[in-house]
Amino acid sequence: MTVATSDTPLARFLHAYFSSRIAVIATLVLLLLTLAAICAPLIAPQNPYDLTKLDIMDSRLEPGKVSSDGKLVYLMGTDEQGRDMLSAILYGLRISIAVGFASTAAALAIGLALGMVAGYAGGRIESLIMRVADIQLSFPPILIALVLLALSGPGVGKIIIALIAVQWAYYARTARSAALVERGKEYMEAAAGLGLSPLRIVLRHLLPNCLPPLIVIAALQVASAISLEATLSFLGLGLPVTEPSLGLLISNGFQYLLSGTYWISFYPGLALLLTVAAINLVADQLRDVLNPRLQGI
Amino acid sequence: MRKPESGATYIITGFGARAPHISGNFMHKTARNLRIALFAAGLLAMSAAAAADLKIGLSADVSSLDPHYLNIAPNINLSSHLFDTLVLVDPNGKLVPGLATSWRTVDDTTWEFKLRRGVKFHDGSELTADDVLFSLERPATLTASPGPFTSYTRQIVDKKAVDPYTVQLKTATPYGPLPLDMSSIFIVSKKAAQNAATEDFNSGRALVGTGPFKFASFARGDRVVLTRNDQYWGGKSAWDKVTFRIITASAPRLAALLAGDVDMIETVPTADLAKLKADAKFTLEQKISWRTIFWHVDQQAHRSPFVTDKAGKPLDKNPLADVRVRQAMSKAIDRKAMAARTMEGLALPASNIVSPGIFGYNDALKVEAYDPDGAKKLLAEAGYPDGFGLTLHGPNNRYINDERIVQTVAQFFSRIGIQTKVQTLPLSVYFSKARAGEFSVALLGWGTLAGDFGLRTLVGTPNPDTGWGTWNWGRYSNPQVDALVKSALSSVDQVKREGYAKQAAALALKEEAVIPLHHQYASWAMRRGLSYPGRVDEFTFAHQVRPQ
Amino acid sequence: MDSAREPVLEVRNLRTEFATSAGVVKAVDDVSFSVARGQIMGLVGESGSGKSMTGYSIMGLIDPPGRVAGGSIRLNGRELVGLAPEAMRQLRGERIAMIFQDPMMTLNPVLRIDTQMMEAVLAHHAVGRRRAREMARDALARVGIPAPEERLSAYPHQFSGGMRQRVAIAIALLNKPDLIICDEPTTALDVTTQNQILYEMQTLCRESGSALVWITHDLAVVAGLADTVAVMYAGQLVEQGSVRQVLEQPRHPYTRALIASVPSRNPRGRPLAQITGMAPSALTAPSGCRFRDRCPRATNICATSPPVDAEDGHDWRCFHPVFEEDR
Amino acid sequence: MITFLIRRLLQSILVLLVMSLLVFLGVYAIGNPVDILISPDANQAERARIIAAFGLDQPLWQQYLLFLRNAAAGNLGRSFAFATPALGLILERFPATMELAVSAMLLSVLLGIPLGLFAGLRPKGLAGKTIMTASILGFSLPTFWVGLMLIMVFAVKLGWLPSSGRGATVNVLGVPLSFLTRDGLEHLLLPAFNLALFNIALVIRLTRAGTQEALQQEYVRFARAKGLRNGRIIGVHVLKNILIPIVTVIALQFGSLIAFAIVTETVFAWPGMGKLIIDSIRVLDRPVIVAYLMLIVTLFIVINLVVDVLYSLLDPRVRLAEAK
Repeated sequence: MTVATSDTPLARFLHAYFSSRIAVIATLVLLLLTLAAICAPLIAPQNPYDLTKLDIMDSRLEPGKVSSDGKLVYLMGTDEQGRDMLSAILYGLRISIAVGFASTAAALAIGLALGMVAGYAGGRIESLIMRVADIQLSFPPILIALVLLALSGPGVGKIIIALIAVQWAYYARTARSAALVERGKEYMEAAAGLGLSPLRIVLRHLLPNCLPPLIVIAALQVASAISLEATLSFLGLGLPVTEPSLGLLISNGFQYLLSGTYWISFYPGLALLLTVAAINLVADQLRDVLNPRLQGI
Repeated sequence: MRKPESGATYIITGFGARAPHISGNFMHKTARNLRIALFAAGLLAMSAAAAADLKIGLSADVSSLDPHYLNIAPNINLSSHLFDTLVLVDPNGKLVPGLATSWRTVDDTTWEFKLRRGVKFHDGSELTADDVLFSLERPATLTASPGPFTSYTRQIVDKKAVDPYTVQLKTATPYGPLPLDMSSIFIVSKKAAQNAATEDFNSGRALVGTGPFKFASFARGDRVVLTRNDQYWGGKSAWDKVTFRIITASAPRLAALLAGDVDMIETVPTADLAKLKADAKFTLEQKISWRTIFWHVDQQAHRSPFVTDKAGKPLDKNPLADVRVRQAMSKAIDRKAMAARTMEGLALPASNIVSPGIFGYNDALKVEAYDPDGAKKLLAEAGYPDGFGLTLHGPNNRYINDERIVQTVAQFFSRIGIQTKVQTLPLSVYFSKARAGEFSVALLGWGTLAGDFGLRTLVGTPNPDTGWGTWNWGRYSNPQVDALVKSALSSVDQVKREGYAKQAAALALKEEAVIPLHHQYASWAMRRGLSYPGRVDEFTFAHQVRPQ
Repeated sequence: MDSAREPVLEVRNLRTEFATSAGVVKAVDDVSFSVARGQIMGLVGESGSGKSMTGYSIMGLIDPPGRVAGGSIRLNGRELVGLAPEAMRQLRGERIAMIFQDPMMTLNPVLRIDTQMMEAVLAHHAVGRRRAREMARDALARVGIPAPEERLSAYPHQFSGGMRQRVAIAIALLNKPDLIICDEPTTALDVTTQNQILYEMQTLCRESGSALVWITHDLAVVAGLADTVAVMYAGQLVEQGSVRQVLEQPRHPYTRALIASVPSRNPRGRPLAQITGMAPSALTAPSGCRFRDRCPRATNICATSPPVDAEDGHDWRCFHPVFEEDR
Repeated sequence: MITFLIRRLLQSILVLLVMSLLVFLGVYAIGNPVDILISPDANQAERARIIAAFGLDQPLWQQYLLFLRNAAAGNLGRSFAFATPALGLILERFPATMELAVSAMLLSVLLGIPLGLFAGLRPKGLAGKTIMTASILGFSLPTFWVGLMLIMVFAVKLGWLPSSGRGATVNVLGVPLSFLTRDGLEHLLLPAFNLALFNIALVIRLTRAGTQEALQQEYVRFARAKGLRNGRIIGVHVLKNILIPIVTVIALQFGSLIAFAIVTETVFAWPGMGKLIIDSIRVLDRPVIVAYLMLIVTLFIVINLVVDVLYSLLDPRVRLAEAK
């Protein structure tokens, strides 16, 4: 990388980050997928949500077949509604990535705020927040999401809420322990001694020091949020059918797998796999670079 | 197996007088089939001992072995192997003699059932009128049941045993469908069941019936094992041992068949029909089911919850209340394309609310032809030349491809300018909301063996006092239809009864009280060498599976 | 150097290199010295000077991306460079032992002391477990651990720091090695314990006749303990000789600066002498004389590699050595 | 120690209360179980009678209080759909799920630790990198999809293993276990592997990270300086140290295995609790849902305790702290 010679922390980070070829590839794949997801309405051959564009007579066409009106080649085939799979995957990717990132971002914000408050304030507030977080962390995410969704019914908003509920405690705990470490340090006392407001101390001093581990966890959580959403959709508790995410596309095509109509499930599966694997690899590299001592998953 | 008595006795079937001697025919045919079956079974038994074992993959879980506890298909399916009913239903949905060899009306409100003589329970005791009376009383005692069988006994106001082989049942008003009701109540042994709780049935202790199989073991959620009842009055089954495996997910169920773990499965995923048809190792059986899939359409005049203008603003007037709009919607649906593509052949376009061959089917009604231009014209006439906005609701995973049906219909509606959205919900949410009238257009599937029954429940004016219209989500109401259905139900003459039912159906469907889509096909797949007649009621009965 | 006695360890032109993304780093560059039986050599230098790497090179514990790139290490005349891994393993712990800096870290926290001691015996000798345990107990007794039998079944965290280092020493002594390399074994301990251990080590070595390489940054330790001393700077030996020669007549400006920075040598009231600049790593050291950026005596010539001068077993690597008259 | 236990207990009871309240509110908000279970031919009067029979006509708070009173007496109610005590229903299926989860845990340890160790020892080698990439895949593949692939390949295409269900069981102390028969083992293999997949990946990564860290430790260097053979260094010094975090994580993951069994049981038609709970949610069988969650919470409390005990068994430093 060209930045190797300069010596700002960012340059050092970038250099270290891009020293692994797998990380470079994963980052590129992720960027590409994200770009494709963002630009889905522009690049997709069909708007898969516009019912007037679908034709039931084009259902379950193999990849490469031409639509009955002759205007479109279905590069990845069609599903049982005659929906172009390529378009459906692009739009599905959009939803999956949006759900993954939105829920993670929101959970990060909530968890960070609560964790910092806990770490900074201490006392009863701390023990209340952390007790709730601990209890929640002792339950597997899928169980919590399952119960919440079963009780609230399906929908994009609801699945995002469920995913936030599943994630926030991780960030809260990490943020708190980082805050605790920082709180003990001298500059914090100095900052307090200078009469800086607590908010300012938190924002200017605590936050930057909490961030690296949180970024790594967040990256991993985006991946797990996406696959959790897919699993919930498979169990019939996820998103509505008309605006399918990748997980729902796979589960729609699930029953076609044995009959040889593989493409309905296979291509979305591949897209999901690529997305989740790319995010995981990026997260992996981030962890190695940002904090070599952060162990575990 | 005696010939029915002549004279005042007439044999009642779903088709009434159209097949007056069906019982005799049935006997004859059954006997021949049984001989063939026994012969084949003998051959197979010689070649391989395991051949007399049958493993069947079921699509739904058996929740209780108590035959009177919960009125749901999987439980009834299983109980049908262990128990008999007074009146049996043949594969085509016709009523045939079961534990009762014949039945007749003594007067307008009294029915008499003659019991089959010499029928033995699994414990060796003989069936008598006492057991029948006990069995008819038992459903009402199971107060903990959320889905009791009391619907089939509530018409009976009095019952008595004339002699050990004759039972008389009295109804408050003339009631034609009583024999049909009697096809739903399993006859249990009074001795075994009178002090038994539901748990005793689940453990097998109280499971003493007269059916073709005896209970062997039950692993909840996994399998039920039955062994042959050699004393069965209807002839021995071809199978020594029958194992029902419960595999609710469709792909794994099919995989179990392909892998040879089961010999036969029910409810074949539509996706795999073509492949199975082409595979010489398997045989596919399809049968038009009694289940009709249709739309309930909100017909209240005021604002409907999911009807909007094209911008999404609620409409004050409900366009769906206008019969022209409902006709337009019906014309917009290409039922043939949907049957071929969405259902992959597992559907027959529908014009009735009951399947062809079922009592009360009106073949004068024709399937609405696909006519998008006509539909647009009708919409314009009704004052909606640009259509409106609508959300369709449907369950997911209740009926064959239900979620896809909703989407496909949304496609069709979109093409005539109705801007259509789709929401499918799990059953747990769906039924409650639908019942509360929270949908504008909602998908329902209904199976019944009598058209007047269906009409009463689906399009009869809802009234808690009479018990009508319990599933009339669209709140359609036409006093004429109500009157005709009422006449049908109170006709003990089955010809007259069917006549009224057909008239009522014609009237209701002309007004698009509901918009019928199709009758679904039930399907079974089995390894080569087995045959199954296919049942209109979708049940999977091991004793009707034959080695070829 | 005492040539009268047969050297146990003889290191000649040792070069140890590390391949890093920024190029090859010479952690040990052209180092030669020898230690005789019963002799104690102090290897002195700042951290990063390569003294520990020298120790690891001798032990054959240099891991990729590092490697011994050249030179010779002879133990009792036997060449260790290029020795097969299994042969080297058999020597480690048996003929050469090593003791590390932090006694808190060297013992495995989840294994009992007896396990950790007995395995060191069993790895080299075909003796029974009972015998190995006896040997372990004796070794503990020898380093002055009370109630050795009971302490054998304890876990490391049940010992104090000093005790743990004694255990490590006992392990090193178990097989009566010819050479013990001590990598700052007392740095992490408090002064009293440090002195006790120094004294004991000296005694034990004299008794057993083992040669000792004592790696340290602390000249005071060397002064009290060692026979000879070698001073390392940025991967190279800059000066070596007997303790007396090097400490009293340091020739290399670095050695001199080092001595001047030891507190006890400074007359009261005078500020401590400091070496200007940062201690370089082998990576950042300049070419030529590696000390030249920080050396008050440096001239242009120092940009070329300085020669090694020797006088009476005392040698140094400098263009401008310090002699008495310069002081 | 005792205050610790009491506090845990109080905490658990609070969790149970909150959980059950949530379920009550949720089920109440979703709909009426009677609407799903009721016979299609039932009329309004029958419907009202059934609703009354289940007590569903009473205000929610009264229903909840009644539940609490019964629960305090050990009665978690009867399943609406099955007509049997809800707890018994769940316990009936408990062994099947436990068997699946325990097998999956064993598989993940038996496969994950050696692979992770290997990757940790040779991080730069091709095999090590392959293992790590594969472990990323293990994280990323959707469980349900892999399950069907396994069925397709091993049951349908190759015909080596049965496609679904549980094999023959043998009663051991009244508990039906299937892994003791050949048939049972064959049925167990695919679902257990499917369920284990994620955890295999997890153990691989934990082990590798732990190995790499342990290899940097002074005690490993010291062990090498003692002239120990590599096998002993890795098998004893490294392994024993990394086992502590692995065992902790794996034990905590056990709860997650039981939860994820819901997916595997659906795909493989495994007659465990997971399938039951999904079906119960579908028909709003509130007593079963509540009882399931109660059992799960209790199970997790036990798991957490077991983890603490295991931790102190493995790490002598903790043991001492406890003894004091």
